[in-house]
Amino acid sequence: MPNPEKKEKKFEPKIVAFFCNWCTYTAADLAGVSRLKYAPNVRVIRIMCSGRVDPQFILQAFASGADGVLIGGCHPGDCHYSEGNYKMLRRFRLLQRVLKVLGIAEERCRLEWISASEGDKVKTVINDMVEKVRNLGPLSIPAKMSDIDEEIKELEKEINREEVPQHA
Amino acid sequence: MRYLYYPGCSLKSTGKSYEESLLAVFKALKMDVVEINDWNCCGATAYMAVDETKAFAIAARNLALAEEQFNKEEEIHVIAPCSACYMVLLKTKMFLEQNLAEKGRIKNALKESGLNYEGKVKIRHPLDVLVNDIGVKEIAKAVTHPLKGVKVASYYGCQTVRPYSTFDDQREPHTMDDITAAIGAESVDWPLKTRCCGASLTGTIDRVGLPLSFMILKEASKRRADVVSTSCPLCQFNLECYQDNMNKQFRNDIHIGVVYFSQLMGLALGIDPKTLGMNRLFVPPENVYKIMKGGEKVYV
Amino acid sequence: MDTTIDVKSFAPNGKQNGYNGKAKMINRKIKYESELSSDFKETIAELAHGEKLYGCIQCGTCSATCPVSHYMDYTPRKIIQMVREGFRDDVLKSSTVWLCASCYSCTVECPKGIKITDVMYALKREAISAGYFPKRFPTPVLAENFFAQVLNNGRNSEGPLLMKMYMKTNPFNALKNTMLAFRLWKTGRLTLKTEHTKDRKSLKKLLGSIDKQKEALAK
Amino acid sequence: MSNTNGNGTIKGITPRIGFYICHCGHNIAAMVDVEKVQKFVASLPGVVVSRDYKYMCSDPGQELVQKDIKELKLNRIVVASCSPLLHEHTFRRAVEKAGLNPFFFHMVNIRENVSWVTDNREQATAKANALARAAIQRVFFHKSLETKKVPINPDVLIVGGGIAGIHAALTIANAGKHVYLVEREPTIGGHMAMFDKTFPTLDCAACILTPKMSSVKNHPNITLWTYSEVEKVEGFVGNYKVNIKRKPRYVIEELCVGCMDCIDACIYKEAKYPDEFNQGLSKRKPIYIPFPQATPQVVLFDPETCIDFKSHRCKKTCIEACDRKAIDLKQVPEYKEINVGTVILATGFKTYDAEKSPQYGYKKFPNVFTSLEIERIVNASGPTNGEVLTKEGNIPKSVGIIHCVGSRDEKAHKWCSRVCCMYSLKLAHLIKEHTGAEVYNFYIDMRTPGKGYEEFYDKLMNEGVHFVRGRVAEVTDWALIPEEEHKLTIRVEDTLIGVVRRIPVDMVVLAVGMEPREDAQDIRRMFNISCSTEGFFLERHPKLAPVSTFTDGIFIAGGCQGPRDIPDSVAQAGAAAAEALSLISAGSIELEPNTASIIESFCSGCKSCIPLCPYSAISFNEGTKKAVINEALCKGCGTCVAACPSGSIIQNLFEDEQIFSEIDGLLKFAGIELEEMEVVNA
Repeated sequence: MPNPEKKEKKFEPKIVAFFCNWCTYTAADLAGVSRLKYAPNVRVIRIMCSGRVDPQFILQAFASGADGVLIGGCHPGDCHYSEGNYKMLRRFRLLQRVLKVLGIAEERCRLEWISASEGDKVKTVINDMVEKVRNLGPLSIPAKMSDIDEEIKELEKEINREEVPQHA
Repeated sequence: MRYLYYPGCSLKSTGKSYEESLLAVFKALKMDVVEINDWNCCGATAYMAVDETKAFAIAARNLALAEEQFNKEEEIHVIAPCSACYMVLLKTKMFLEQNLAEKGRIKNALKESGLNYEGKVKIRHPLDVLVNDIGVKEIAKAVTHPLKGVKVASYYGCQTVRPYSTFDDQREPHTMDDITAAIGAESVDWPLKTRCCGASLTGTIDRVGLPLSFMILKEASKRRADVVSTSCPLCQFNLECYQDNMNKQFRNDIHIGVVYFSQLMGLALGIDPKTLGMNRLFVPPENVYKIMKGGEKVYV
Repeated sequence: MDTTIDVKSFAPNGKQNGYNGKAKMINRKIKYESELSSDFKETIAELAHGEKLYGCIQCGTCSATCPVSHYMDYTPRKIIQMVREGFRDDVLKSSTVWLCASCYSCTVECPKGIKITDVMYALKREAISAGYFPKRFPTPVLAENFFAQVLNNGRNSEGPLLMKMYMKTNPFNALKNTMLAFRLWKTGRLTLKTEHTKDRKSLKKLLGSIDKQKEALAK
Repeated sequence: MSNTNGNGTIKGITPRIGFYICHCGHNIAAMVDVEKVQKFVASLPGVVVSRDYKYMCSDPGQELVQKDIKELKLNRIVVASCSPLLHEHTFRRAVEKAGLNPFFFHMVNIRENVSWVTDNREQATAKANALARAAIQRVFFHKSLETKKVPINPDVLIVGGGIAGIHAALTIANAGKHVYLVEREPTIGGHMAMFDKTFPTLDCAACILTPKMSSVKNHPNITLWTYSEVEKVEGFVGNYKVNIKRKPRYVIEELCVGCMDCIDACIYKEAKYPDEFNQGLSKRKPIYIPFPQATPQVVLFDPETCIDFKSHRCKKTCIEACDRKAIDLKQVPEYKEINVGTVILATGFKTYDAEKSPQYGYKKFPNVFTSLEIERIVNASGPTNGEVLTKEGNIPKSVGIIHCVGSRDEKAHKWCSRVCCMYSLKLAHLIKEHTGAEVYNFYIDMRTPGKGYEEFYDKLMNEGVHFVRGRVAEVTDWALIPEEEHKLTIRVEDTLIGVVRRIPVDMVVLAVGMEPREDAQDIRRMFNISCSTEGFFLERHPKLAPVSTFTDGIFIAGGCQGPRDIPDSVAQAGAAAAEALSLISAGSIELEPNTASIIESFCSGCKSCIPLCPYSAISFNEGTKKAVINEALCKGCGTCVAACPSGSIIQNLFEDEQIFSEIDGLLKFAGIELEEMEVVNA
């Protein structure tokens, strides 16, 4: 039951963010304490280390309707767990190739190093990403998936129809 | 490397000897330098005071002309010897990089007049090119008449090193002193290297401008400089041509040569003084000539 | 806002305990909030491309480093504070903006990164468009004439330009400098001929297009 | 991929969720429509009760939760309030008190992440709804967990032997715990030992510091290692393993009694190398003791300048002079390995390099000094025996003190260094006392907040010191009038008058600010803590945890955390010592049970997780051909979990299912998008 009035509004992208507990989540807290205002489109999931971000999380977020995914970790060399952020970076590079194949624009998935003291960077990164994703428009994978589902159903029906006479 | 050359209005009139000496030096150092076709005024400081967009537009036209002329080059190096032109062109380039809306407007306007601007131009000051591209070693090698014993007060003025240029220190510049050393002369250590000469005020409100020029010359002669070396046509004009007015107004007897650094370079490279425009000077640098001939210098 | 009271009116014979009535005046200075323009600081910040001027700590480095601040009626530091607080008329009428020689010392030295020279340019433009500049003050006249010359010819011709400026501001000055002009002419450094670019149409088009775009933007 | 079914039962568990949203006074309620969120959550499956309350963290707020747990038999609790970094522990404890395992609790951050950063009430409420929904969905998958306790090694490492390190060391040692105090320089004392007097009381710095220095040296509970550096740190709170390098002094510390006979005997009869302690204003020999009260009282060699190290052809008169045979020119670095439970970093600060502000002419004009140089010059045991003289040897008639050199300047440091106004006043007083000169203070703003500080300023004004409000543009030898000849002229706008002044002086003092040490970043990495943007060590909370860091068991004190004066450094050092002692007294610390473990039946034995673990917590069991995680070593980063191709590693508190359901909840719930849900509920 979508509200027709709401559809006319400017497209508001939904962005899921994974912030590491020690640097970026703390920076986001600092942004809050400093009352920096930024776009409300990003919803944060706290994890202990950016190394915990499984590529599946990112794919799942897109599949569930996210228009963008942001990962925030400590700067290289600053990881609370020595090098979880490097591991994430390696995985991220691979994932970007996969996303390209899937037709998901590079700007929709972003990895940023934000240290605990960089509250203002949280603001600029989020605002910048929201703006870029807004320009890209909705990704709406769930809708596309259901379209594909419909198509598959139609195809199945057709196949069944064609197959019926043979069995008859 | 090929260079384009943007003379600006002053180098065609009051600063004629700057152009003459600079081109002679470039030639002596075997540099490939071509003047920009049909360039227009950079807008200087006055234009900025009236209409900013137009000021940037006319300056940008020169950048576009440079790109048109050197369309095959990846990076186009434009030498702008006049401090004001150098600063204005640099400012324009930086401003257009930072303000995309304004850049769009100016690009549109350029398109209407049949030009295009991509941003491939690099604005270079001759001091920058000579010290960083050619190198003081090469310059020293080319010297045939080292100016041994000549004490030079390097006067950079304001806009050569401020506020956008990065080729030299903004507070303690040294490129001109490097060249002074390369041609065998001696630099005077003095605190007024970048102090304002009064710029257009010397001509417009002489009550304010003239003392500024006077203080600079007085300090230079107090520190026993034989000659003041400049890199700006307006500085050279203010410091040299108003010496009579200064002496009258401040009841003094200042008499010190104010030349372009390129003129000193030219003398050291053995270029004939007339080619360097030395004949156009109001106050010939007598001490330099005397020392070059092996005579004793005289301080007035 | 400033009311000047002649001291003489207090003293029967024009003198008061060694007070020379002619030389000393009592000036009344007060500013009412209603006289100020609250949006002036935003206007100037926009024109000068920077809100950094809001962060001025009034340290006076600009004034101390300025080669001409001792001639200004308000030092550059005061100008920044006056802009921030909306003293529009006083700022635009001041001699300060016209004395700025654009040497950029203040911009380089400012500990808060305020582009003071650009603020001065913004104030010059604002003063010209508000018609506030002193009529016989040479700097704005030079600026306007320079502007017109480049608009018409593409290049600036120093000789004719200076002549025009002197004629408009102080014809006596032109006479004073005749000797200088003669020597420049003799050494080949001055022509009274007007310089211009070959392709004057292209420049006209360029500037015309800017005007058009600006009009469109205003709409 | 939704994990709920219609009636909210998952895998046979029926969650009974309690949801509580906090107003936090106006902090949240002003931007988030808390009532709307409360009603929205009430409609979600599994939610038994949904309430909003003014202050959830208050006692009545916590009691509300506890009452509901008991009466409504809740088995999951979600609180939407501030950051979990602030109050997660508070609520977990409350939940535990009510008899529920604390890990059935989850916290939603709608203050730092929503109300404080959003300026549109409608959007803020929608964001809060989404975050709350994600949490509700997440807690379905929460499990009962046990916390792990680790014992705390009672020994403490203190890095840095300035006043902060000294005070912290004495506090802990007096409490009966053992302290290792490691100092890089050959002596403890730090910057304070260089000062002449302290403001505002004008106590002699050495008189109040040296007794503390010798107490450190003689304390049975303190192991003092000077001329030593920390090289490596491993481990975690309660049990850090630290490697320390003791640089060779070429003098056996235990044998040397500090008689200095060797120094007299050195074949260099004249001292000719710049003395570090006196800022290079005096000279020392290749064998030296930094200053008379240096602690320990042990001489050392400077191999850079000693002839024997350069040519091996010295007569070694020093060795002959030492009757205790303490000199050993073949000494090599000594390496120590210690185990400590907690660490206090008091590594101090550095003064701004005045050469970076060339307009003030430091190093260009001989009579321009830094404040630290003047501290030595006015000191009776300093290079001039306390006589304030210009380089020409004259008593200055006028002295200018320039404030804020390197501070409040975008080209140098943006921050105010906090101490310069006060020490400039102190130096003004001392210079005036020593010379009778006219003293000018050039300041931007006078900052004297502290006990007795404003009174000191008042005293100085009455002493006749000049105060000119204006930042100096330039110190120059450019004389415009005869009075300025052979002097340094200061050009400044007297901003209170609005006039530019030129003031000729004989001597200029630059009040240099405080900045982080060059190697602060290396130290930070070694101890796994953070730095603020300026480069000072970052505290856990600027107000509530000013000496703690984000790494448990590591505390900070003194100038390494930011510019501060002596009383503040001492107070911080005491606080850091108390924090360390409180951990030691507790004997053990509870760790988050967020460790990883392997589901053996799923593990394929691919070994890809093993090299990923930075703590070597994963090993391979050759018998079962499966990986094994040692939970005692695991720190809970989850990197191995994300990398396991067979999905056989789970991380407590961050299980895949929990995060998947959280992602899902952020975007949709049971396949329905938020906007649509709101319409349904309306």
